[in-house]
Amino acid sequence: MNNPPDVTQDPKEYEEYAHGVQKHVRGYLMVGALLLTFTAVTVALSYVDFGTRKANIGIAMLVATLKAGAVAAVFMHLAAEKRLIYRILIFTGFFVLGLFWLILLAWYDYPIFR
Amino acid sequence: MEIPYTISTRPDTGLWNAKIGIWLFLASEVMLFGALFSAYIFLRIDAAPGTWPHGLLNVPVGTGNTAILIVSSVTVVLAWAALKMRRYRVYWWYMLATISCGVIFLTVKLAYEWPQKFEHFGAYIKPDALGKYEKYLGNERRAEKGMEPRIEITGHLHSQNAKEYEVALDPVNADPDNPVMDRPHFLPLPVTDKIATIEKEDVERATMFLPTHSAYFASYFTITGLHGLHVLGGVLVFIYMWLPVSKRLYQRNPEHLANRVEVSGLFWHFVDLIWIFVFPLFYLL
Amino acid sequence: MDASTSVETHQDPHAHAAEHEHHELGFWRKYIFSTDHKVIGIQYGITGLLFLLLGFSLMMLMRWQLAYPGQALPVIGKWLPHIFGAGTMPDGKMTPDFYNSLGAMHGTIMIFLGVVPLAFAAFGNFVVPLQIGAPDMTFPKVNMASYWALFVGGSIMLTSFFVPGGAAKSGWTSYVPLAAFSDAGPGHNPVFNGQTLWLIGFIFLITSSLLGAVNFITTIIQLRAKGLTWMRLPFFVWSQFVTAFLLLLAFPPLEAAIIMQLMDRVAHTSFFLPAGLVVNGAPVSISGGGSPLLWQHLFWFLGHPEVYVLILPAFGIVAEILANNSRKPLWGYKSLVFSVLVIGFLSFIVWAHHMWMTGMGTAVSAFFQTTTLLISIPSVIILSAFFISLWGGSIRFTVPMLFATAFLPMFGIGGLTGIPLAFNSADLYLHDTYYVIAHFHYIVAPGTIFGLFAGVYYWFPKATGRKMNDFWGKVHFWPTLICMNVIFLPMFLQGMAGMHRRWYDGGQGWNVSNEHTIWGLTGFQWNAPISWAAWIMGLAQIPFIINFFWSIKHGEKVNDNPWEATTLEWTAPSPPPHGNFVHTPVAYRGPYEYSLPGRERDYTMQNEPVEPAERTRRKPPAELVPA
Amino acid sequence: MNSLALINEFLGQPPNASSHGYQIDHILEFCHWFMGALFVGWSAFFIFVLIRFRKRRHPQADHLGVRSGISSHLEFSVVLIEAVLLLGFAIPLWAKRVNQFPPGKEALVVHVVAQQFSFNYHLPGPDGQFGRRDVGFVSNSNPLGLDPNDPAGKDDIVTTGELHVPVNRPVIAELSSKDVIHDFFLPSMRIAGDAIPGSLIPIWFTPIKTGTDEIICGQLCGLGHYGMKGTLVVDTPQDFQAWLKERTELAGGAQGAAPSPSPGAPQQPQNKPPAPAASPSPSGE
Ligand code: HEA
Ligand code: HEA
Ligand code: CUA
Ligand SMILES: [Cu+2]
Repeated sequence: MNNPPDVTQDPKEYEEYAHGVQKHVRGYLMVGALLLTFTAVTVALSYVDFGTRKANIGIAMLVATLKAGAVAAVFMHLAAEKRLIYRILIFTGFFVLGLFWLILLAWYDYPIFR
Repeated sequence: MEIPYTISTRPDTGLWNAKIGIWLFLASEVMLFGALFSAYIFLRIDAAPGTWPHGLLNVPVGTGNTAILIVSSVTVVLAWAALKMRRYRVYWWYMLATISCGVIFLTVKLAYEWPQKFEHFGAYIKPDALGKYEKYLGNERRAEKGMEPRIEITGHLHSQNAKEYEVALDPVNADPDNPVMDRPHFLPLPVTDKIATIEKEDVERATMFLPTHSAYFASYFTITGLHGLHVLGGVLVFIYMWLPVSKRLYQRNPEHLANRVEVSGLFWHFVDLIWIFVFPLFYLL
Repeated sequence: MDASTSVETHQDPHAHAAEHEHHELGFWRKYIFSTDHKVIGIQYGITGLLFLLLGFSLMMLMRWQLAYPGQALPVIGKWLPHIFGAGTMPDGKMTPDFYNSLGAMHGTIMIFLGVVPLAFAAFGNFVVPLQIGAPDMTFPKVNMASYWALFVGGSIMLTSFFVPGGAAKSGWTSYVPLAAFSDAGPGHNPVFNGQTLWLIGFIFLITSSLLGAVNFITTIIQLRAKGLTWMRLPFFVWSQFVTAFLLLLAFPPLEAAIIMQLMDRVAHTSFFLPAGLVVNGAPVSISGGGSPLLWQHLFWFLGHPEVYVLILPAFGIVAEILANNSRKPLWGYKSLVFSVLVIGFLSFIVWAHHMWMTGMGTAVSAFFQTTTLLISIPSVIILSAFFISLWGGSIRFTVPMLFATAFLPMFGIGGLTGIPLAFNSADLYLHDTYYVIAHFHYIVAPGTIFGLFAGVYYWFPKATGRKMNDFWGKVHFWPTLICMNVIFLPMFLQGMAGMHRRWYDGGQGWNVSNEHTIWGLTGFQWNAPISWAAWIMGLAQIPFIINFFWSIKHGEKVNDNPWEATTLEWTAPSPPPHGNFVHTPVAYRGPYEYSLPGRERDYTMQNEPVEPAERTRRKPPAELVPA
Repeated sequence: MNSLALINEFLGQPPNASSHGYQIDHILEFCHWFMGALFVGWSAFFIFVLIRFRKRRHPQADHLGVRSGISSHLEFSVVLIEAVLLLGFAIPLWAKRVNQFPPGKEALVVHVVAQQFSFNYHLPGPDGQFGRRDVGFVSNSNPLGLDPNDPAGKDDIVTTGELHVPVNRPVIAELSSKDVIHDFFLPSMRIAGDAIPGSLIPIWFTPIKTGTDEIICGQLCGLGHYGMKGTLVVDTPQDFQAWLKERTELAGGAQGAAPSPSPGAPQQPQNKPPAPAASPSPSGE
């Protein structure tokens, strides 16, 4: 539904379409509530000590990723997008990860120590 | 001459122009913030023991701001949905709500959070003087528990003379051996009235909580500043789409306005999405 | 063919609005703040050419210092201090700081203000929409904004020459900590100093490129004419498409780095500065904790894709001209397209080959050596395809073709000499010597610049309706070709002798090179012939500049398709009106249908419908199909 | 010298004087022969085509052109040659450079500390132990910040300008920098490495010929970069011992931790560029 039918000025068809939009609205509200809950969860989790700081970071990032995923999938309609957009994003994702991962590799792959 | 596919979709891609444009732009934004976050992570894993501050930000305020951004994301999709259903008034109100959220977010950030940092003071103690300030640092206990040493004393700068700083201590330094302070979220706790005297001779570097303070605050101010600029940009665009001109466009071609709102909404969600990572990274960990 | 022209109008209820919006625009809207892609293209073009000239002029100054270090520059040496400030050339003698400024700004201007605006933005703007049969770019206002962002960025860069202390002087790479300390500290304005202005200017240039890239990609995806499928796109469009992606995704990390360096300078953070620095015998008071290598990674993450930004458009231009002037299709179109995509992809993961000397371990260097060598393969394929395309042609040596043919071996030399650099153990010896300078100048100067000259001569009739003069074109070409080689070939020798780049004294104070001769001259002595060639080449540009401006008004008038080319831009009037095409074009065939057997003319344009008889004839006879 | 090597000589490369250098030269030679072959082959083809298929000679172009698959063979051989060079030579050679350092006892270890615009060398002295260094101690007479309280540093040798090494013994140089990035390049040893502040980068080589060579700074480091040179003297073991002894005596005799080995002020960067009127200090401050 993110890409609406080509605008026809036919009011009847539009009525139907608007009805479809109406149905999504509840979904948006629910996702919004979910995001708020998750925010609270992240804060709460940060007070819990999971042993190492790494574990805490990992868990917090996991929750953040879930939240970001929800925003992207629902609010940004990525759950049902055209293939072209996915392609652009896949390459982008690949390159950011490449940027990060290769620097990381170079960072630690030093002779003896740095 | 009119450019094709500004409103309708091109059959073989199924998309209109601005939709592709905004996603390409967001792709570049992903690279921009991706690089900044990468830099943050590298600086962090490289930080010398004790130089990476923890828990210096105001968590309740940060949480509130996060909630505000999330709400604004919801209102902006609702605004768009209202347009799709051709309810301009409803759209107008949701837009107003979105704009207000953005403005509140910025106000909290610029008028409260940042200035609060600027007032805070920290003094890094020279390695060989650490023992002298053990009662504020609690390093013996920390060493036992295998934690990084504390090398900084923070609080409000009460007064200073040529030789000494007088600092109204933060709770961490006032009560350093309290286990609660091992994972401090202390800024909501007010500065204590316990005053410490620190000799300037023992201080390696003393600064307010400015970008100069540490790699942490440098990243904090840079990333939240850049994020703030994005919020500001979004708010300005939304204001434009909320002003009476939008009504005229709506009357001419409602779908055109809906497309514009969708595109700027995508940008807004992205800004929200960035914040979702900024918040735990800087405030909580 | 009119029947099928309305590609999209039938589904757009507002298309009829197009006509009545077409009113006359005033001078400012028409030529200065224009949203017409052709005007913007020309604005970019003029800006780019002027900056190329400026970049070259800076280099001609430097070449004096390299050839005759410490000697006063004759004649203009006396004036320059009045232009650039008293400290730059006291008594006509260049100071080391000024030399470094010139070097850094030569690199920056040539790449980001010369070649990118010209190769990517100007040709991309002017030619791409025409070649894909579009009325304009998808976002005309964004297009205008992107030009003006470049203009602001360029102006800031220029301004930086005139602030106290002079322009940025830490190389075009601006390696930290050097860049962080230069022009900083007491006595320097926190903002109006060379390095800070360089950074701020850069942010505008990046903005410009990003906006341009978004626009180009969307335009190529959305506004291709009916029937113009991906595999029917002229190769030039492909190269611009990939280039746009490179800019879009590689520039932001540099932008991040620039913001961080700006913070380091203005807000005194230390993103790139480790603790414990001692400058001039005094410890530096900063928080530390930063990493100089982080800057290099982020810089080269752009830096390497950027060099392909410099070369891919030139590939595209050369491809068009080769096909046109050899009167036959490009050989291996599909593998060309594939190669250019592979180059685009790989160029993101080779960057650390600029950092071999930073203490890299085996695993990482093995990875980057492998990717660097892999990326040379598509280049080899592209170049081979170009060479092979010529076989069996009927080659006309027009001026664009002269530049395009010269491009091939020149790029070949530059590309081939990239190979020893790609092996880190060989680069160990060659790193930062003149060998590297020669390597990349062979690619960007007689390579890209020749491609650009070729493009200017080739599309000039489309933009103006007139042709540039042939004779003066040749007078431009031959001395330029010869001088380029006299300039850059000896640099390989200097590099092999171990002479380093960015040496203010040109190696005069380096004893080893002064004892060791190559082909009769010491490394340092080679500087003088090189410099003379550079100055002669400067003179050789005068015919071009005059020809260029003279031909706008007085060149030979030509028809809409003077080169008898096949692609869609030649179906539009010259110069094309607002909206470009009289009839919205439709493509029925591939881009290079030259010398189709059984046709009267030796070229068949993309918008000529396929005749039924042709369908059967198109298949090559069985005996011609390779086994 | 085999005949292959002629190409490098022809191109002006000065002779090698280290044990691994010939391998590096080999890679260069192979590359140059390979490039030369491709260049000559393609150029011949190119010139032939330009003459044979010029318009006057060949007025009607052939639509199809070349139909053989010869170019794929060519491309394949390029891949093959590059693969051989990479896997067979370049990677193993690099692995040896960075992973197989000679044991510290066997090798001469020297710390190279670069600064604008000279290289400082720090040798451990007779006890074989490096003294601690800290920026806090940096002063005019102590350019490297040697800790005066560290007994290991008492006999250390700190010098600048000339570096002496014995022939036929591996040398490990640990590179670092006080201010900006420099590059320690020994042309005749076919070895180089960046000197980066905040990191320590080791390189190693074994000189096989006595003699002197110039040391070059290979990374733009400011206005005096072009003059940042030093001298490497490869001595016979006897001469080297004599040099060491002389330096050690100087070190013992000098006040404080930092010896002043060379007459005159050692902290003065050698080859200091003539200070231009416009910018009085070397770092451009
Ligand atoms: C447009 C610009 C451009 C292009 C296309 C390239 C292409 C390549 N570059 Fe280059 N490079 C630069 C611009 C470019 N480079 C710049 C500007 C620098 C210096 C930056 C700085 O430090 O300031 C640099 C530096 C540089 C280095 C770092 C050197 C150092 O600092 O020590 C390396 C190392 O691997 C390298 C490698 C390569 C390789 C392997 C290719 C390959 O892609 C090349 C592939 C091409 C071929 C293999 C040619 C094939 C041709 C034939 C087969 C036909 C031959 C026929 C005839 C000659 C008739 N380059
Ligand atoms: C696109 C990039 C590009 C281009 C085209 C050039 C072109 C040239 N470059 Fe440059 N160069 C660099 C990028 C480029 N360079 C970079 C990145 C560096 C490294 C900087 C650093 O160390 O940080 C460098 C460094 C560099 C050095 C080393 C300096 C040093 O290390 O100390 C030298 C030395 O000779 C040099 C020379 C030249 C010469 C003679 C040309 C000539 O080929 C110039 C030819 C130019 C023209 C022929 C201009 C034609 C234009 C016109 C005639 C305009 C007409 C105008 C109108 C019609 C309006 N360059
Ligand atoms: Cu030190 Cu250049
Ligand atoms: Cu590269």
